[in-house]
Amino acid sequence: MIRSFSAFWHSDFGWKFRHSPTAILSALVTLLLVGAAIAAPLIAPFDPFNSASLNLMNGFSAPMTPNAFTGQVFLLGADDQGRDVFSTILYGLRVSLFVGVSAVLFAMVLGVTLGLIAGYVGGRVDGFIMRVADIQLTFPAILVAMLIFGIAKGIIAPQYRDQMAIWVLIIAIGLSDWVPFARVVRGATMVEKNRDYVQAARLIGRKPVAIMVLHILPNVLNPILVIATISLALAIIAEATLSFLGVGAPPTQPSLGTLIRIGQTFLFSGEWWILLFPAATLLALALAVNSLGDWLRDALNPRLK
Amino acid sequence: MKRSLFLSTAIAVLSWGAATQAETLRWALAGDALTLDPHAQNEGVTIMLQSQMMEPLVSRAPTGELEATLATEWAVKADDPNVWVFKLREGVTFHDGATFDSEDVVFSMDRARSEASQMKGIIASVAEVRATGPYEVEIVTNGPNPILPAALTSIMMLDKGWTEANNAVTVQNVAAGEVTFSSTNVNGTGPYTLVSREADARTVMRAFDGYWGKDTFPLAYSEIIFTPIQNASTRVAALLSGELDFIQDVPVQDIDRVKGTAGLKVESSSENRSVFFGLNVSDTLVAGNIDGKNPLADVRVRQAINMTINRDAIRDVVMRGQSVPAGIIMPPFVNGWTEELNAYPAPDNEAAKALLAEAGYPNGFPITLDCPNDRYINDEAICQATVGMLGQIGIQARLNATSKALFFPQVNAMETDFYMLGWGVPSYDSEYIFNFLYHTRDESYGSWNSTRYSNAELDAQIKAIAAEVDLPKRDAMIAQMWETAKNDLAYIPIHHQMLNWAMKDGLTVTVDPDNQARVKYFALN
Amino acid sequence: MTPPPVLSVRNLVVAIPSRAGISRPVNGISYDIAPGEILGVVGESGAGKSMAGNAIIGLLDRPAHIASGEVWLNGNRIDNLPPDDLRRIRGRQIGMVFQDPLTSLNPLLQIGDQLTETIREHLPMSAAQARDRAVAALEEVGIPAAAERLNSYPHEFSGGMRQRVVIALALCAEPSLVIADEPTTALDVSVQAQIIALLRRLCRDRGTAVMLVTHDMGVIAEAADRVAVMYAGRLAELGPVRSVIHAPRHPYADGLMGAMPSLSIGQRRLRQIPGAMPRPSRIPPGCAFNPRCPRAADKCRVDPPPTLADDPQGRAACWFPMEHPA
Amino acid sequence: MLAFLIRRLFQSVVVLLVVGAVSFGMFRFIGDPVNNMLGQERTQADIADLRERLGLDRSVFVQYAVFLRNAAQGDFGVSYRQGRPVADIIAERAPATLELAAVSGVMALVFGIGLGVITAIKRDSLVSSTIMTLSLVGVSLPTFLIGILLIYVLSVQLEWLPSFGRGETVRVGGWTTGFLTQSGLVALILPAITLGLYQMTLIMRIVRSEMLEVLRQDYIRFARARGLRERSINFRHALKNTLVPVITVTGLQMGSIIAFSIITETVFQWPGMGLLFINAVQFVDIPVMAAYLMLISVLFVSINLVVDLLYFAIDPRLSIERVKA
Repeated sequence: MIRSFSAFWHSDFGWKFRHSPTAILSALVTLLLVGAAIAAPLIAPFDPFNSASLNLMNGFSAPMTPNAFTGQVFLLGADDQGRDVFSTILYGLRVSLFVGVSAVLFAMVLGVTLGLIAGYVGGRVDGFIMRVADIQLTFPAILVAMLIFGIAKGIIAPQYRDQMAIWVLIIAIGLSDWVPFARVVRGATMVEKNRDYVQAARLIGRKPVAIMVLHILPNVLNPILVIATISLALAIIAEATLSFLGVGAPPTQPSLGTLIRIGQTFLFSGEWWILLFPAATLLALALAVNSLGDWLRDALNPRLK
Repeated sequence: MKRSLFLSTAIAVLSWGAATQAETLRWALAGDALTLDPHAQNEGVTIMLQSQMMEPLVSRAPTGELEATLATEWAVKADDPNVWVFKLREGVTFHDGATFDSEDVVFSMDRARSEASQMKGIIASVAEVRATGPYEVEIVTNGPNPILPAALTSIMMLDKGWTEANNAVTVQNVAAGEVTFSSTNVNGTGPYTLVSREADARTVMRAFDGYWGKDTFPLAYSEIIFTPIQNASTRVAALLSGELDFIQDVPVQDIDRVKGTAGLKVESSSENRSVFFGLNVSDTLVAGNIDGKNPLADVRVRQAINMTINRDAIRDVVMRGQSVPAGIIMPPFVNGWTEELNAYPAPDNEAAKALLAEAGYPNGFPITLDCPNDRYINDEAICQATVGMLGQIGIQARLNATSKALFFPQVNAMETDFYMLGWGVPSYDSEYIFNFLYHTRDESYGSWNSTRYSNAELDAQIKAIAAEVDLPKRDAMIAQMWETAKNDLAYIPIHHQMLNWAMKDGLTVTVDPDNQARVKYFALN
Repeated sequence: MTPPPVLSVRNLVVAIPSRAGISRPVNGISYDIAPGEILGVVGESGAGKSMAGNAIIGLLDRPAHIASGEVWLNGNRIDNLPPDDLRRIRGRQIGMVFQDPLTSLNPLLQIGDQLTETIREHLPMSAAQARDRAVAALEEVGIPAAAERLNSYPHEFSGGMRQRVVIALALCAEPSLVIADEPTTALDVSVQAQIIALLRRLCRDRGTAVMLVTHDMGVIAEAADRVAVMYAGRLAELGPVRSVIHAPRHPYADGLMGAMPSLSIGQRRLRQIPGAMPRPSRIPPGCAFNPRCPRAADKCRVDPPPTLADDPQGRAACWFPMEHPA
Repeated sequence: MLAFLIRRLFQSVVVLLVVGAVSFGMFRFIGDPVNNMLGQERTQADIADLRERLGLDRSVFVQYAVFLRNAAQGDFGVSYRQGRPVADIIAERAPATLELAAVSGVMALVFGIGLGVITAIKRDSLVSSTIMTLSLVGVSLPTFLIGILLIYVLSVQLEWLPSFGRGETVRVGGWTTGFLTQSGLVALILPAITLGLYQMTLIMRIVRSEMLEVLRQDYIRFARARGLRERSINFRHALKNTLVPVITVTGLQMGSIIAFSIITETVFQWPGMGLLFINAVQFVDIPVMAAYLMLISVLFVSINLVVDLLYFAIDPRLSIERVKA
């Protein structure tokens, strides 16, 4: 671990990283937020998911101001349900990041697999997969996600919906995001397919797929990493937008998007902290991940020195 | 002032709007009318918009009393308790100039009772409507109906000649894919005529010169521009920025902001609507029994839930003071309501836990609370708060908040054990509540009773009060029935909603408990 | 009396600052090219030949820049001109031909448009006049049915034909100097000779000076009048083609000639120069060639090599130039 | 070419049918319109009766078949909510959405390409990095929040711009336009910015990275070496070569603009098709939802087709064979 870090630090890539304030800053912010999300149960002063510990009377407490009824003080205030905003943000980050990362992983696995199949098999299968990709691209993520959400709501029994909502979100967002992965992998596969070693493997009767995967994946690792980073930011925003349309994470298990949806209703009434802090967190997260993705794309692209 | 030319033009446009507002009411709320056919939809906003342009025989004034409108007098016929006699107002003309008379009443009532009419349920007791003179009609009911006039407040009168000439005699039947002239055109007797209408966008109405009540009502506005704005923030923003004069549904959290804005004020009143939870009281839980039993079937469990809900906290925090905590699922205006009935228990988690333990659930049990998230004021937040409160006595509630489009079918299909519901009482009589919410569910009764509550004795009483003309006796029966209902706790009351209408200063408006704004009552000073 | 040179390069230094310090891919070169003369610039890749060409025409990519030295064109100094004046010189007075005709032409524009655009940029002509001139330029480079081909896109030509188009583009405003940067490297062997012949014919006819940058001594032998051998940013040897090929004085030039199969006639065996050219950032002290030089002495490892002028024959920058019996 | 077009059309029809089938499969999960269509006083018998009359008791496939049969004859049914022919309602709503989409699309395209070119040419300048950073902020906030914040600042606090609606519209033939009145134009500003901001950022970023790629190409160096002016090099030579990917992305973004108009129209109460759709979803107005989704699919499929055709117009190297491959 330490050695690979040191290898990274002293590599060419590491040098570029060290000399880019943007990269360092966004990496730091990302690490900080991811760390906070992972450690949420340890650092959050309250568990907002534990309904038994809530006191509605704490509702709308201003930041750092004792509540008029209970006298409790909240660092970033309390929301409409009396939940500590700081804690809900930590837990909301957890949900947002979990949804985002899982959705991107899902999209990645789906896209890489379909890309490999399309590139390797070619012909009608390729045509079919890429046609589906075209259609998928034309259909905006929001509509796809709404569609899947609608279907899932109907299929899943009401008593399981709040637990399933997160998974439905992951699938909905992931499913609308696989195409770039598939395109990159398909291109690489088509190049690799005609290489000698693949032909040779085929001649001696070995299944070349496994070998190809081993050869192709390292080649496309960089673009996949870049796509994944940018998709992550997109997925986090998409989740927030779906929450606004009322098809996101449930309010009892809020994501940053849900918190913003709830918070925006208090924009005019003066309880700015319910909107501002989650929105700032989302902005920081998306901004950091986005600029990291930007930087990665430039740094990993040898032609764009 | 360093505003650019462009911006000052924008300001000019806005202030130009302000210059004409002396006569124009710019009005917004979340929903829009579904149709202009008065008998095609029994829905609040639809009726409200129509009632600016059309009128019933009897209407309910903002103060709550019945008010003579197209009928000037009404009474049960001396020799037949099954017949009501209505004397009609003379000298009333429709917007196209036609005269209003008994022929139009018979026609309109028959139309409202026809197959495709959505109003037929309200006047189901009417057997026949007959003209006994040009300005007198008799309405025959199936058995005595003491509260018929109240039922007529949402039955608008159409001109027979106009309707026939435009092939609109049959009520628009949406199910059959019908489109009728009357769904987009209006010829009523009301104070305003239709100028233009784009559904969900903009409806413009202008004062009707030939209105009979010209000297009776303030009629401060010569023009109404009605714009539905669904998004609450946008609606409030439009009011705050001076683009609107009047909005009907101010989110509770924005009331102070509106009040604090110069030139704006908020008028509040209790609404004719109670919000409550329904519980599955049958032997089996939809989600599967717990230890072979349905805990909710045990009245002690229901009492525990009732006891743990902190209604005052919900009022103070979730509703920002804009609710009346309820001990009964009957709004305060309704015949049968008393202070005593509305008494609600002080929250007592210890007693609640004891009751749960007594019932055999010392550690609580899991349950799913189904809620709409776009129907009642802060519905989702109330449910969320309730989940928290139930958690304090060990009941592990999960929240399933969905849109009303998913929620109501689910409730109707009784695929829920624990759900939120709101109920308004247009007839202002307890019978309406018992009929729909407490009667055992069958083809025609108890159609909103998804609790599976069934009490044969109560069912018999419900049918009895519908026909009881001896009012003191009837009231006694109602009081006794509420006693039963309150003890059985099939429903757990939360609160009665409040209405908050925001408007510009200088506008004098009495908030209508049914949320039915009628511009003719609006006064400017 | 020789005519005044078209191009005069004096002590040209191109520097690239980087995190490792400043490297100088072109480090003090000087030469002249006379009208109608073809100067071959030869060397391994990385010797600085292309960089020198780019420096002359003013197309160095940042952060590379001319650190010192002078470039004179037709008696005017051009290395210190403002960008827009330099732009006016490009295409008009200096034409440039790139290595790969596949990528030198804008794929989305018809070649006629690319030609007329260049012509009208530099010459006061109407669209019709420019068109006629474009047709003439294409005919000159041997494109058949030139008038029709004006509307063709680059991808509709073969590789050799495209290079002809590129040459037509470089010459269409009649520059006095053409810098041809590896003009044949990307072409089929069969086409290479034609392109070289074409370039040579056109320049001879018009008296255009040519700086022919290549790593291919065969091309130099065929086309150039004089040759400059570059090594690690410096001129190792500069002289008439015949002399440099048959009697190289600099050991590097000698090695280079020995590595050319087409030239190793007679009893000389095909040789390879051991080692590799140092990167511009790792130039050894003394003579840059010393680690690879069979004749290197202590002096070569300490003192920078002498200038060409110091050589009795004025050709090689070497402390111990090779002597060839006449 | 013709064969290609026919193939594409055939594929498009298949897409449409699939979208239709998926939509119908979805409707039963969105809810049941009956509850919305009947008043509070409905009985269980009324519910059963209405379900039967609407054909909701039949299987999804039968409902879909009936819809297709009618749609093929140009009959999209009658809205459950408004009781008017769906075709009429959509025709009435389409201008609002199309005008908004067009304005924000043009805005996104013009500013996106312009800023993309600037940030690519002046790659390391302060202006360029400021624009890039701001653009990241633009894609890092959800659209709805940007809309609400714009309303809060520009309408409520400063009272400069209207917060909702289309302003005064003028009817030209069957088309209502907000372009001809001052209030109509002013009303367009905030929604168009909200809707176009994200697409603008996206186009800007793709133009920038494509420009950087193209500017390194030999033909750009060659163009420089021929002494062409920078402006001609940047816009005539470089920009044109970035257009294929830009058009691809832009085409796809047009689809997104239509989809995101659902959100923008909700926030700004813009009386277009997105608002219609949201209303339809809330009411379970199946005929409207079906027609909207079909229309959107037709639109998306046409955009795809137009994008393909534009490729040919822009890039002479493309042959039909290569596109098929």
